[in-house]
This record gives sequence, structure tokens and C-alpha cells, in this order.
Amino acid sequence: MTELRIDNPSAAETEDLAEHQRMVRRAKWLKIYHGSLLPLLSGIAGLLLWELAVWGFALPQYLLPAPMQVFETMIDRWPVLMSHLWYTVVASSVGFVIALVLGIVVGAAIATSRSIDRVLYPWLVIAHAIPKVVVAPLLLVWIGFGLKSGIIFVVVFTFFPIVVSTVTGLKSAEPDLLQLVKSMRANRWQTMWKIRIPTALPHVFSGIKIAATGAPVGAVIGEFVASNRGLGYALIQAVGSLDTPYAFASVIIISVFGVTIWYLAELVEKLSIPWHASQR
Amino acid sequence: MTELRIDNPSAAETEDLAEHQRMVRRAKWLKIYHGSLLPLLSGIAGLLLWELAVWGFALPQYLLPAPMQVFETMIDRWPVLMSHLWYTVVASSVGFVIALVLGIVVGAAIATSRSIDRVLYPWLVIAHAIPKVVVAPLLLVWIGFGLKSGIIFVVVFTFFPIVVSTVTGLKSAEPDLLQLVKSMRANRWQTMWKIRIPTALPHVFSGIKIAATGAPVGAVIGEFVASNRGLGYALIQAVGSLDTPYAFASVIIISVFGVTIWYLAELVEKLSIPWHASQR
Amino acid sequence: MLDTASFVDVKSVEKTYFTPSGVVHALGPISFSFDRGQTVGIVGPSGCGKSTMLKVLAGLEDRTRGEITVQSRNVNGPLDDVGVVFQKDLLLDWRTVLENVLLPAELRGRVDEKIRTRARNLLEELGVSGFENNQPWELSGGMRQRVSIARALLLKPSMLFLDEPFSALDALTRDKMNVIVQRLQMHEEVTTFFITHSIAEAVFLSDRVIVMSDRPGRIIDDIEVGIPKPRTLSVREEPEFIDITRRIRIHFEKAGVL
Amino acid sequence: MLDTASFVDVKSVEKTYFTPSGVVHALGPISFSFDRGQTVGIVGPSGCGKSTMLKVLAGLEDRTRGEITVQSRNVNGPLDDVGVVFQKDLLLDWRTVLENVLLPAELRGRVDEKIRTRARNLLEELGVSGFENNQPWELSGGMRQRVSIARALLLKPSMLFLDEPFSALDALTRDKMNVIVQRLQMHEEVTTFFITHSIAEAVFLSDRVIVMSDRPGRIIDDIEVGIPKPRTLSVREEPEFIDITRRIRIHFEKAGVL
Amino acid sequence: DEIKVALDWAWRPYHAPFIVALAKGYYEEAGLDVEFEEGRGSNTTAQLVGQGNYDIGHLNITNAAHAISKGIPLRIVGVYQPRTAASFIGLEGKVELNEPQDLTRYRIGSTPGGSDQLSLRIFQLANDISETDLNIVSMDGSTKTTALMAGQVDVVSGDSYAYNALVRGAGYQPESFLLAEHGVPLLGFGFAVNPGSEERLGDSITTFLEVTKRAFQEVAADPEAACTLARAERELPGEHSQCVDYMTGLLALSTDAGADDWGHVSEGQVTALLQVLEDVGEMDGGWEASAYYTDKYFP
Ligand SMILES: Nc1ncnc2c1ncn2[C@@H]1O[C@H](COP(=O)(O)OP(=O)(O)OP(=O)(O)O)[C@@H](O)[C@H]1O
Ligand SMILES: Nc1ncnc2c1ncn2[C@@H]1O[C@H](COP(=O)(O)OP(=O)(O)OP(=O)(O)O)[C@@H](O)[C@H]1O
Ligand SMILES: [Mg+2]
Ligand SMILES: [Mg+2]
Repeated sequence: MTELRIDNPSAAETEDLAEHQRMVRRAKWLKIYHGSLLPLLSGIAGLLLWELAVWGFALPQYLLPAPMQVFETMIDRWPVLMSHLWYTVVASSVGFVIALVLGIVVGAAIATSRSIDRVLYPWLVIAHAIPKVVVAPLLLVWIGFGLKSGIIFVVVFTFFPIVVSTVTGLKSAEPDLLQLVKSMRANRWQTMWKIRIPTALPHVFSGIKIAATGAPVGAVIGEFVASNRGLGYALIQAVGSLDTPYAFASVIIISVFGVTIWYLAELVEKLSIPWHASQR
Repeated sequence: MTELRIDNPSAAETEDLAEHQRMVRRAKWLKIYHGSLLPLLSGIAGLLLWELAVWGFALPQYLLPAPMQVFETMIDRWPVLMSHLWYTVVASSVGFVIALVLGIVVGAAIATSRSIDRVLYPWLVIAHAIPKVVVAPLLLVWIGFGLKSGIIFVVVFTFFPIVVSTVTGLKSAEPDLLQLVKSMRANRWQTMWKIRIPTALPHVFSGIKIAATGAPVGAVIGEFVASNRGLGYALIQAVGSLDTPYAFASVIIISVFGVTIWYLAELVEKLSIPWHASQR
Repeated sequence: MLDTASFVDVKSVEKTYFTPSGVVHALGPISFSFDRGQTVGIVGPSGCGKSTMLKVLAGLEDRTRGEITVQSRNVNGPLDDVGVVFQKDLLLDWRTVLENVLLPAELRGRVDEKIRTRARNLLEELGVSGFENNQPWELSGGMRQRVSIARALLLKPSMLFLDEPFSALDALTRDKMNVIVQRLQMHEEVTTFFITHSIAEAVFLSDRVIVMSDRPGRIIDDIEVGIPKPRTLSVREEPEFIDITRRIRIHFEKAGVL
Repeated sequence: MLDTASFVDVKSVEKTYFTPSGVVHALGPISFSFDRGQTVGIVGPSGCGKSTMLKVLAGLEDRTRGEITVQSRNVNGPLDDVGVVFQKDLLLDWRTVLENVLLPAELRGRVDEKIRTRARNLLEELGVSGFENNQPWELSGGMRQRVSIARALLLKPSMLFLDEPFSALDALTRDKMNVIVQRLQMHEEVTTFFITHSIAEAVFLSDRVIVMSDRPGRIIDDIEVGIPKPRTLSVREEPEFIDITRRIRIHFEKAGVL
Repeated sequence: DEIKVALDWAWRPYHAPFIVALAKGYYEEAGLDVEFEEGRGSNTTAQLVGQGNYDIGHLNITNAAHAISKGIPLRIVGVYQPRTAASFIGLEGKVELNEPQDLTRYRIGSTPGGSDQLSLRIFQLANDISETDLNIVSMDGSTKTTALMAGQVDVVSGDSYAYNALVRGAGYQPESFLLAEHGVPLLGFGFAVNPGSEERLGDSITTFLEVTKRAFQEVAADPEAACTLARAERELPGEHSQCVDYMTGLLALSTDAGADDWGHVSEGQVTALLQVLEDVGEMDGGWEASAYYTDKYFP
């Protein structure tokens, strides 16, 4: 890792470096262990527990199918599930990206202007606090069915956490640092980019992580309300016909998708704010 | 505001103080204006727009009832709505408080131990990413109708944002400050209380604000799925008979409740972290 | 200071902080003026309002009363073309050392190879070379301070505001810095306003030393330093130099109890 | 330093930082020891590893190699019963000035009226009274530094680690502080390890001055200051004092180019 | 005896007989202590009763049969709506629904999974309409009505009495097409019990059905009064007229409450139902009709 050298190494130091590199290697293994092995182990433990619960309590299939049954179903219907997944992935991703951009822009507006804050925020809170199920028919009538409405559901679902965390983050800038760039005659825009946004990023990533994992839920609910495709559609079909193994297969795929997004978001966070205390 | 005086006032300074107090008064009025008048105005504007939309597009009642109609319904059925509201308020509050305590404890555990992080976090993500509708029948069978399942829905709904923001917050402590208390031989627990938690608070409040406004949604969805009271129940009845004025009356009450919680959370934030840059 | 308007003119400026825990009159009415190219040193007891004065002068902090004009124009916002070294080093954690130094150029949209080279040279001159790509928290206190000096000098501003710029430096490095700053002033005619706790440093670098009283800070002495520039470090043994330092010391001693 | 084990024993201690942007050998092999109640002053060029040494000694930072024993016990974690003044003032924004000072007592569960009074007295003595209930950001740089000194002194630790504790103070306040610290040492037998950039201060306060080389910091001189304590400020004009300061200055000058 | 009854859904106008029986104390008179709990769809009710949380379920018997085939421990003990209410509903004037083939011309809103989908598939099978002939849009139950009236879809599939009442309530006239008249032999509402409860309750089940029958008679005789009483007792959605409309719509599809065979479940009915479920692939063959029902509690 340390190619660039500031000091010339002494003999003792070369030894230290070797020692250090041993430590770095160990840390790396530990990280891999923590980063993949542990989640894997805990995943396997979870599945075992599930299987045990099913057999131990003699739970009937219609209530909770055993993991093996679910896996069989999953393999049997793999192509269908994958095509549904694809649809959900598209809706989630597009919706999330829109929410991200919109959320940051709106968050910035709110953080900058007290008036915008007071005029806009209550409506956002209302939009967040309204159960989407009621407005769903309205939304559908206006927007129509299909991918579009799925995307809009995702946006509505994921927008709010991003706005809130952006606002808090942007307001957290150190007064001293603001004075520093003021002395360099930075305009609002520059203050935003050079000071406020970097300060906000650790906050924003909290919002992003909450929102990103919420995106598939938004997509699925959108598909629930009206769609001919997607995992939400698969789910409603499965639940409607008491086909619990199929329902759980869909759920597992949704979860895996959610966890994947989560780790992606963590990765992006790690790469974006290596300087922050939480990442050092 | 400034009773306690550090310096003895000179004549000029007394004048300054008067000037300053004038300014403080002005700022206070501006704050009241921003804090209540603006949201009120924007609320009224929203209602007007709604009324206009209904008349302008000649929207039929079953699609979007006019505000006046909704208000009439609200007044007509006030006692029923209030008794439903009470139920929802109880479920939301209890669920939120449980989620808050649990979320902070779990967040602390995750922030402290890398192993707990890796073992537990994926499951939390999964719990967050699973569409709750699927597990609803399961919940019904296990827990049954009533307040309990409503509370559980709220917990499941609001838990995640609190955990995520707590984890980020607790990890954000300045290494220098950690070293400071290390030099005072603070134990883990003390480091937590004296350094990590104060640093985390601004983050945690983002999570709390997201979660708090999400709580009524959780309660309503819970009531949708498994309850015979509460605003969610009122909604399911209203939607079932296309009684849109009643549905919107419920929705408005839910929103007002959500906005109230929001402002409460902001108030608590203001009082809890007056020292933070975002509140100065 | 004759009938022509001075470069900077400060008239009865006062600053009072109003905090929830009390009113702090930080800066008593202060009036003075100085010319382009002059170096003004400020000394005074800790907490007397020096940093406050510097920020008010630079237009970074509102004054409670009084007037400040620079080149006959009223100051109501941050001044243009200035470099400020704050008392804290204020390096941005999310930028490497070099990027921190380049910040003012970036804000002007003027980052090119030339300015990069200047940044590197400045760091070299100030003795922090080799750490360009390090993060700020990997530097020692004195190194951080020098990085923030490099940042203030980057764009060759025509006016410098320095708030205890060398406080974290050892005697030798400090002397080196003094020489560098003096050279800068000679070559580039920079008007400099600087705060220091070292009386010797104040006298060595300044054309004029202003001595401030305890809070609320007022001017209790304003001393022209007639020693011709450039000065070498040996000037510190000259009688005139020693006289002035003694004069300042006496002000201090009168105020405090030793 | 005779056959009896010293209070603190440092043997071939080294510290190297490994950062993504390079390896920094901060502290060369350093060995020395000192006795209970001694005051050891450290001087050396900026960035030579003084703060690193202090943190390693106090057990706050791991060493890369070497051994440190305090009272014959190996140091492997933070020392007990010490007060540390860091180079940055590290006041907690979420506590008032008084609460900041009381922090160490709180961590021991020892906050009572007596300790509060002590905290207030310390603040008074250090010249920051009247600001007990202010927030840290409402203080000047020098005031902040004094608050952090008060915090380190609160519990009357038997060992003090001071990293440039007076750097933000004016000459007079600094002198006051020197007198206060000396009194403390005399009355309470505090073993003190302190870093300073003022050679005069080092000599005035110390029983021993250690001079460090450029990075990686090694000991290039270790001077016993034989002037009997208590010393008054006038001791600075005595020939022995001037001799020692000259000897240190020469080390500095040999290293750098003036 | 204490009897816990799970309804198929939250209180709806067609539950009026239960409300009447409760309000007038008919169950108490007969020595029963009956308690009703609302449900969230017949499938869930089947699960709830099967798990033993409740003794008797009032639910759609097609769902019940399907649930039994999935292994949920239930026994059908009565059917009072021998004809399914599943139908296609459009707005009068906008669509014409006379022949099965008419449906191929319209956009149909239908809820995937559940009874909607099932009856649709049976209908297609019975009338030789292939899957690709129909233009189906999937949507949630609450969305269907709104979409229908906003013109997003031309026809929705659903229970005739409910949607007719909704459409009329919104000021339109419904044009409906009853699947039961076109080869769909599914069953409507009835009762199923949990085997454990069956043992415990025994003849009380008969009593329960008897009393319920009496309440149905009373409601059929005067739906107006029943609705007035029911709306006073419970929070029912919709206006009074909608309630009556709803009620009479369902009664029209049910066995006459005065008739002797009200509530009787026959082997023929069950066999036909199971056969058709097997035909559309909802359940495997090899079933035994007697495992699904019993008529021993028929009053
Ligand atoms: N933001 C603030 N809010 C309230 N009071 C303040 C603020 N900044 C400074 N003060 C007060 O103003 C007075 C002067 O502060 P200032 O920082 O100007 O002192 P200074 O002369 O620079 O001292 P030092 O040499 O210690 O840096 C102090 O008493 C301080 O408490
Ligand atoms: N956390 C760190 N990571 C990497 N390098 C560091 C770190 N802390 C210090 N260093 C490096 O170690 C060397 C010594 O630093 P240290 O802070 O001990 O110097 P110092 O003698 O206290 O200097 P000053 O007088 O400027 O405070 C410096 O080159 C610095 O860059
Ligand atoms: Mg200052
Ligand atoms: Mg240092």
C-alpha cells in the first residue's frame, strides 16, 4: 500500500515497514472475514434457524414454508423471477436516482433559504406522512400504469430521507470555515461546493442508505397497486393464490436486492468520504 | 434575553444593547413570521389550489373531492374520526418510542463492534427491504388484530432510519477528542456518553425526524392490515365504498398529525443540541 | 496620514458580542489609519479583542458601531484581494495539503500548472514539502499552521491579515518566517496587519506597532519603528530595537501584576 | 538516574506513522529517563516529533518499538493520574466552559461543590473568570487554551504533560502562567513533561531541557538547569540562564540555515 | 358456548344479518356467546380459522376449498350463496356486455392472485377464450373502481353486488356480466370451521347456523330496516341507499333465506367446485370431496 515514501528508510524502519505490512495484511484478512464471512455465516445461521423453526414448531407450509421448499420454487421459476426482478430493478434504480438528485436540490434550497424551508417543508412532511395507498388510485389515474408509476412510487418513498439528511448536513458547516471562504470572497455557490457539501456528505450518506434500501419497497408497492410485471406483481399473485413458497421466493429475491444496494451504498460512501472520522 | 452581564456597560454600550434588543425583537418577529405565518399561508395556498383544481378540471368527487366537501365530512364525523385518531396516536407513539430506544441501543452496538455490525446489519437491511404486506398475514396469525400489531408495524417502519443515523453519528467522533478522554482514562461507557453521543446527536435527529414522520404511516398501514380501529381502518372503510371525502378527511388528519410530530421533533432538536452549528 | 486619505481608515470602531450568557464588549472605540504598504503589528493581552479587530477590519465580522474605509470606500463586506491567516489553522479535512493551499485559486477559477508550482514552492519554502498529498490530520501543529500561511500567500494578495501566524513554530522556524515575510513585503508592497504575542517579532516586522489595552481593547500606544528595512535578525540587539521592546513591555507590566 | 530505577524510563522508543500517502518516521530511537518531581522541557524544530513523543509517553499512541516504564511498570495504555494539555485546545462544544473544566472530575464521578469551587478558582487564577457559563466558541484563542490548562490541572495530577500550553498567550500572561506552573511544581511535586517553542520558557521552568533534532526526532542535547528554584522572572538576566539559552540556540542554528 | 367467528373482511353491508342477530340478542337467546372479528380477505380468514385463532369463518367457499387443498385444516359446514358473484362490470352506455366474446373488445382491470384471477381463468376455459384474447390490466382492488370511472379501464372484474353498488353510488348505471351465468360453477359465501372447534362446539354449530338463518330471513324481509340498524350499530362504509343496494344484490345471488335448503352444502356442489379448480390447475387431482365438507350441522 505504501509505495510513496516521505522519509528514507533506515534498517530498523525497513523492519517496521515489514511488520506494518504484516499487520496491514492481517487487517485485510480480518476485514474480508468481517465483510463477507460473518454476514454469510449469519445468513446461514438464519436459514438454519428458519428451517428448524419450521420443523420444530411443525409449521404448515401455508404459514411459513421451509427454506428448502422456497429454494426449489426459486429454481423452478428462476426465469420468471428474474424477468420480474429486472423490472423492479429498473423502477427502483431510476426512481432512486431521481429522488437522489431531486432530494439534494430541494434539500439545498431548504437549507439555504428560511422562507423556502417554511413554505416547502410542511408539504414534504405531509407527502411523507400520507399513506400512499390512498393516493395511489389518484396517481394512477393521472400518470397511468406501468414503469412510470412504479418509478414515481419509488421517488415518493425515497425522497424524504435524502431531503432531511441533506438539510441537516448542509446546515452543519463550521462557522469558522464559512468565515474562511468568505475571506476568499467565495460566492454562495462556491461556499456550497467547497464547504457545505463536503460537511454534509456524511449526513447525506445516512439518508442515502436509508433511501436506497427503501427503494425496492417503493417499487414493490407500486407494482402491488397496478402493474403487470415486477416482483410486487409476483408477490400479489403468490399471496392471492396462497402459494407461499413462491411468495417467499420473491421476498428473498427482493431482500437480496435490498442488501446488495446497501453494500453498494456503503462502498460508495467509503470511496466518497475517506477523510471523515467515520471512515478513517 | 441578556440578563447576565460579563462587562460593565458603558453609555455607548447601553445604546448598543438597546439597538441589539431591537434587532433581537425584529428577529423574533421574523421568526414567528417564518415559523407560523409562512406555513399557514402556504397551507392556505395549497387548499386554494386544490379547490381550484377540482373546479377547473371539473374533477368528480370520487377522484378528488373539493376541500369544502372534505371539511364538511370532517365536521360531520368528527367524533368518530377523533376516536380513530386517538388509536392511531397511541400506536404511533408507543411504537416510535420503542423503535427509538431499540434503534439507539442496536445502533450503539453496531457502532461499537465490527462483528455485531457484520452479523446484524444485513438482517436489519432485509427487515427494512421486505415489503411488509407479505408478512402481514403471518403477523395476523401470530399476533392477531389490535393495538399490538399496529405498534409492531410502527416499530418495523421507524426502526431503520434511527439505527442508520445512530451508527453514522457514533462513528463520527473526532479522533482527537477520543484521545482527550482516553488521557482521562474514560472507559467505553463514558466515552460513549461524553463524546460519542453528543457528536452523534445531530445525526440521530435526522433519523428521528425521518422516523417520527414515518410513524403514522406505519400505524396506518398496520391498521390497514390488522385492526378494527384507527385512521387506517377508517381509510379502508372509506376506500372500500369510494367514500373519498371521508378518505381524504382521514388523510388530512393523518397529515396534520404527521406535521405536528415533525415540529415537535424539530423543537426537541433545537432544545437538545443548541451548541451545534446547525442550530446556532 | 497627511491630508491625503489614508489607505485604511478606522473611525471609532466598536464591537460588542451579545451571547445568551452575557454581553461582551470586545473592542472599545478604536480609531487609527495606515498607509498602503505599511506593516502594522498588534500586540495586547490575550482576550483583548485583537482577533475581533482583525475580522472586523477584513470585513468578516459586523461591527457594532464606527466606520472603516479602505481607499475611501466603506467596508461592508469581505475585502477583495486579501489573504487571511486565522488564529486556528482551518484546514479542510476533505482536501490534501496541496489542495488546501490551492483553495483560493480554485475559488477564482485560476488553477493551472503555474499556480500549482507556486503552491509547491511556497510549501517548500515554508518547510512542508514532501507532505503535499497528505491529509491535514497527518501533519504536526506547526506544519498545519505553515500550510495555512501558504494558502494565504498563494494569490499574492495586496493585503495580508495575519492572526498569530507563527504561534506554533519553534524559535528558528519563526525567525525564518519573519525573514520570508519581510522579503515579501519589500518585493511586493503588501499592506500587512498582523497580530502577535512576541513583542520582538512585532517590532522586527512592523513599520508601526499598536499596543492594545485589556478588554474592551483600546489603543494605548502607537509606535513608529524607524529602523530601516530590510532588517537582519541582528537588528534585535540594536539599542533602538531594545528601546521599543522595553516601551511595549512597560505598557504590559503597567496593566498586569507580575 | 543512579542505580535506583528512575520514575520514567524510555528505552529506544521509536514511532513511525504509516499513511496511505507515505511512511513517516516521526520519532527516532530515543532513550532517557527522569525522576519523580522533575520538570523536563522539550524543545525542537516544528514537526520533529515532540507531540508524538508526548502522546507515546502518556500511553495515548502506540509506539512502533522500544520500551517505556513508569515506576518500573511497563506502559501499555493511558497512564493514570496525569493531566494532559494537548496542542489543540480540544474543548467540547456541547459543554460550557465550566463543564469543560469539570470533565475529568466527572469521569471519576467526583463532581461536588469542592471541585466546582476549585474549577472556578483555577479559571479565576488563569484569568478566564466571568466566562464560566459561556460556550467555548465564544472565547478567544488564548482563553480557550487557558481553559484547557485549567482542565488538566483540575484533579491535581501527579504528572503533567503539556504540549505548547502557552503558545496562544501574550508575553505577560505567559509569564504569569510560568510563575503559576512553577508554584504548582514546588508545592505539589508534580512531575512535568512539557513542550515549548520558547527557549527562555523551557529554561525558566525546567530542571532539565531536552533538545531534539529534526525529524525523525532524536535527542541532541540534554541540559541540566542548575539554577535553584523557586526562580523569579529576573533569573532570565543571570549569566547561567543566558548561557543555557545560548547553548540551545546554537543547536538550532547548526541545524537550520539562517 | 363461546364461539369466535372471523368475518371475511371489515364490516360491510352484507354482514348486516350478523349485526342484527347480535343487536337483537338472537345468539344469546339460543345460548350462544358469539363474538365476531373482522378479517382482511377470505384467504387470511381461512388461515386464521385454520390456525385455531377462531372457530368459524364466514368466507368465500371457493377460497375455503382452495385453502383446504393447500393443507389448511378447515371443514366447510354451510353455503348460502351457491352462485358466485364474480362478474365483469362496466358503465352502462360505454360498454355492452352480452356475450363472452364482447369482453375481448375491452380493457379489463383485474386483481392478480385471488378470486378475481381464478374466476377469470375458469371463465376463459369454459368459453374457449384464450389468454391473449383478453386485454387485462392488473391492479389493486381499491384502484379498480376509480380506474373504471376515470376511464382508465372499460371493465373491471369483481363481485357484482359490491361494484354495482359502488358504480350506482357514484352516479352511474352499471353494466354487469355475471360469470355464474357463463359456465363458472364457483361458490360464494358460506361457513367453514376449524376441526378442533368442531369437536368442541358440536351441535352448537347447528344452532349458530339456525340463528344466522333467522337473521338472514329478517334482513331479506326488510333490508331497509336492517341497514338502518346495522349502520347504527357498526361503522359501515357508504350511504344508507348503497347499503340496501349492496344487501339486496347479494341476497339475489343467495339461497332464499326462507327456503329449507338455506345453508346446505351438497356433495355435488363441492365436487363440481373441486373439479373446476383441478381443471384450471389450482389444485392437484386425487382429492376426496368428503374431506372438504360436512352437512351434518345443516339445520
Ligand atoms: N463569537 C463570539 N461570541 C461571543 N464572544 C466572543 C466571540 N468571539 C470573541 N468573543 C469575546 O471577545 C473578546 C475578544 O476576543 P478576541 O478573540 O478578539 O481576543 P484576542 O485579543 O484575539 O485574544 P487572544 O490573544 O487570546 O486570541 C473575548 O472576551 C471573547 O470572549
Ligand atoms: N496521525 C498522523 N498520521 C501521520 N503522520 C503524522 C501523524 N501525526 C503526526 N505525524 C507526522 O509526524 C511528524 C511529527 O509530528 P509531531 O506532531 O509529533 O511534531 P511536533 O514536533 O509536535 O511539531 P510541532 O512543533 O509543529 O507541533 C510530522 O512529520 C507529522 O507529519
Ligand atoms: Mg485571538
Ligand atoms: Mg506538536
